[in-house]
Amino acid sequence: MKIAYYPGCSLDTTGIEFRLSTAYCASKLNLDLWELPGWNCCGASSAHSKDHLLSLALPARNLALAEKEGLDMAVPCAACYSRFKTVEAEVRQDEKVQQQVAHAIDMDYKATNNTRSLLEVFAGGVGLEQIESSVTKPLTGLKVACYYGCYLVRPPKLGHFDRAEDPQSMDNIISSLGGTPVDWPHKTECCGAGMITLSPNDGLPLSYEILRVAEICGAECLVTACPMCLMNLDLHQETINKKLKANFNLPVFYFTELMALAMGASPKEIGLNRHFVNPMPLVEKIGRRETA
Amino acid sequence: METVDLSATLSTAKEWKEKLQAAGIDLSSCYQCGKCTAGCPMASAMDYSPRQTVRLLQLGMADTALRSRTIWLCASCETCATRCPRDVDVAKMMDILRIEADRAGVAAVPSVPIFHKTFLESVENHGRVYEMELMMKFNMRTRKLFNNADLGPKMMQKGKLHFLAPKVDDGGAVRKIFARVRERRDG
Amino acid sequence: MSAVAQHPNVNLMTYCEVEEVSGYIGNFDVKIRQKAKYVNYDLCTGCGVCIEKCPNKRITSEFDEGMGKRTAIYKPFAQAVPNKPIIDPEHCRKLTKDRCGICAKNCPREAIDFEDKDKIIEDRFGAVVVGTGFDLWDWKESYGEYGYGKYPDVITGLQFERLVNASGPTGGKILRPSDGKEPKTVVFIKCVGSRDDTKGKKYCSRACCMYTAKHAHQVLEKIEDGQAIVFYMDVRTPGKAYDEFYQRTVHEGAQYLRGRVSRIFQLGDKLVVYGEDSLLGRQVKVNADMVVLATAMVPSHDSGRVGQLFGLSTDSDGWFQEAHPKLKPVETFTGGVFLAGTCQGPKDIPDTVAQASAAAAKVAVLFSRDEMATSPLITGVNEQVCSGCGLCVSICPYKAIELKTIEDRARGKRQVAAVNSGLCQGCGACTVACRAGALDLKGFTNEQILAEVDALCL
Amino acid sequence: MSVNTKIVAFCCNWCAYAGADLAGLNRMQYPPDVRIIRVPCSGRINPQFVFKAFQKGADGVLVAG
Repeated sequence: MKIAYYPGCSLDTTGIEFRLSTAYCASKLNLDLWELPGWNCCGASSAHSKDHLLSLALPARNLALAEKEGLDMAVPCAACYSRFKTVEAEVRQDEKVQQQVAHAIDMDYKATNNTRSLLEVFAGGVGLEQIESSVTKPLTGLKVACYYGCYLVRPPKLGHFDRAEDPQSMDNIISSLGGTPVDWPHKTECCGAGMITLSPNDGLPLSYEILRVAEICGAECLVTACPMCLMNLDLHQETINKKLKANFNLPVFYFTELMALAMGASPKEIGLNRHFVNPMPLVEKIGRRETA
Repeated sequence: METVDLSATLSTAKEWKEKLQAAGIDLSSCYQCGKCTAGCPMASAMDYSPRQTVRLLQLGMADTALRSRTIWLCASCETCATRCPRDVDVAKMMDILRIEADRAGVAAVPSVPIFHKTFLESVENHGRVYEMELMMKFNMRTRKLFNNADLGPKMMQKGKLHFLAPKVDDGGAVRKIFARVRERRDG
Repeated sequence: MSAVAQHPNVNLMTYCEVEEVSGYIGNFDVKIRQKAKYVNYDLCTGCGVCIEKCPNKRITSEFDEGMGKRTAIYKPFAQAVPNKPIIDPEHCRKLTKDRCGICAKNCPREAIDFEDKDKIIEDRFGAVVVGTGFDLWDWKESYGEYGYGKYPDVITGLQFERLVNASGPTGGKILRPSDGKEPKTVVFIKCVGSRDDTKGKKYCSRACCMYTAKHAHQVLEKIEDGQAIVFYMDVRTPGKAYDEFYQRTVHEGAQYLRGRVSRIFQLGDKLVVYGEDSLLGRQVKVNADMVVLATAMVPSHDSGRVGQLFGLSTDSDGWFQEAHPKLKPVETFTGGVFLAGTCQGPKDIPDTVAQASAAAAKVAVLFSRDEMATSPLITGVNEQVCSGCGLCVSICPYKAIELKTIEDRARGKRQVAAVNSGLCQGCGACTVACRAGALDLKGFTNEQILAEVDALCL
Repeated sequence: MSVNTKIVAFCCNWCAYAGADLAGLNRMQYPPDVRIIRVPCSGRINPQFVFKAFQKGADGVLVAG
């Protein structure tokens, strides 16, 4: 299966583990990820707060490059994915928008290809059966709170791959890795996004709430598909503990990291050492459970 | 509390109704049920709830909406738009208000538009975000030099922040996109 | 109901389905399937021994909205008319596996008949009143923000109704389905699926404001230290003494909050409800023990089939269309077929009774005369011109035209079209098909319509 | 639309005409160019009615049912 691949800016910096583990999983699952040459930033949450056309044109250039090759596009970062989906929908809906976008990027773009979240590519395209059969070190007994965040499923009118409330695809992947997804209510609550940096007093309580509820529901760790969410929950967990008088110690993974681990990757080669909340004690615990 | 003089605001109401209609948002659809506010993760920090912000526009009190903190505290999580029983895209409305407030220079939380501006400068210059530059420039512009200063070294240690700018081989395509968008907006 | 069953002029046929309808006003030939009850009602006294003895006691009760259990031989509900049991053939072990038969052994009247079969009853009726009622909209499919139905203590108004009913699964005590404990804080949410363009129905379901007020009152009355919190968008109480009742509930202590709830989730044994008090302009949060949803009314699940049988048209939401929204509220476009109750649109009990009474009166008027006055605007035949080709016979959708033999001096015996004035609906399709120009529609003659065209094109 | 155009609309009594009637009840407007002829059923419309309308100068004929 060949698909165009748009890593997005974060996967070279704050989300480097996402890139490494994605590459590992793709090779194990015979997924041919063709990284777009010369891809550019999707504009993130800044472009749509500054100029509507700019927020469409930046992602559209990447989509047009993939369309030229006749390929769908796999996007790991949930935030980028949401920007791509928005352009896709607006261009399909309105010919005028299509023309404006085409003019801005100086390329034809008709949205004949589809943006697919990497989560969807694994859960729906590659399929759970193949994932299950590639598992060599099952995550036996690992209790995982699957955290989808906002952008993988909202707003539903963009035609997402999973339902807008209580989505299931990541839970299904964790189950097929031998882990136990916990049933918890905050799968799609907002982590605070950029507000954690821009207005910490208002943003931090949001991530706090997600960590709190995950812990109450018996999770040993969280798993996500969004570099922004991961940064908020992982990097800022220490700040949350300090400022909001908590004592969380919940490792936060990308779903691809857990996939890679279960498929036999060494923690280091997929970048597990780069997390701020040290996941190694938990990872070692899984190993012990498995042999026990 | 100040009395609202509706005879002065209702013409603005019509103007905004049309403006938002062009973006696919029908202000008249909103029956003020408050489901947007009920689910908004940032509502407690806002000066006007999302529902009240729609109401301000329905009544033509656009100036109040543009000067609100609300539009800058919105995290764009789309919970409102997802659950609205009347299909009013409140999140998109917030975008439009932010753009408009920024252009009018009335942003109540200036650090947010400064961040967006700095972010996009970085994208325009490098094709992708250059986070080191973004953080330093942003701190300089908001005059909080040591904001999040502890995070930089922490991230660098983990190999998550680079000194050098990203290299993108796009043949200047991104710069041209910015230029064409600017041209269209200004001319 | 029992008064109806006792009435000498009423033949009550329960557990039946209409299979086929033909004929027309005054002469409907109806084929009715009497489903097998496996109990001989002539012998059965309704003593209930069979129900007590039936070993299969764990079947989900439909009448208790899934919150109670019933046996395989059962009465649908406590005051059912006739108050006699039937056997559910899907769950009866005798019927499915040819084992058991305990009910038959214990019946003092030997009324159990496992050989019973469906019967087809054919009869002729003069008029039909359709009263197929409503179902509740399935909120579980679309309202993920309220948990897609995975929280047992988020229930519908109808389920709450069973809980407070003395003959319900809890004997009238308000208890949580999850753990059987009495809830202290009960949240009511109105307009779930109603007035919701995106996920539900555009219309107002009309009955919910009042029954929610009643339920809130019952919480305050039956639960010591109970709290009733009602989230509403508008309180609509247009009936006689309705607003007074709502005010009474408020005075008793029900908290009414204006705002739609965005989300419900379970944390521990509490249901966390997020809403807005839009009058205050503040987000509100409630830790509730039970949540009751006033879900939208939708047409009964098989109303489409019933509509087809009787040639009824429906509106965009599937409710049966009355012949005129103001002037013919109980009539349909099919002569002799009338509407009563919620099959025509959401309404509460007094409105249903009023409409049903109107429908009954319409039928009584129809039956009060020996001859029916019908519309005179039907097809007439010019027998002199009719060639007897019979094209009109096959084209008539109402089977109103036959060929009859006439004899005249000039041409002797021959066949011509004859129109049954009771069947002809005056559509005029035959007039277009008639090559000889022998058929014309009274009131809409070719000449008249052409004159209209002339006049309008001036 | 110019008020000089003439459109003859043949409306079935049970649907299109009832719809037009309902539009009236709801205070909705339609252009005066449309001139409605009520027929008991769209099956009642003889092709000669349509020809006649065109012959008499109608710019369009609408058969609705």
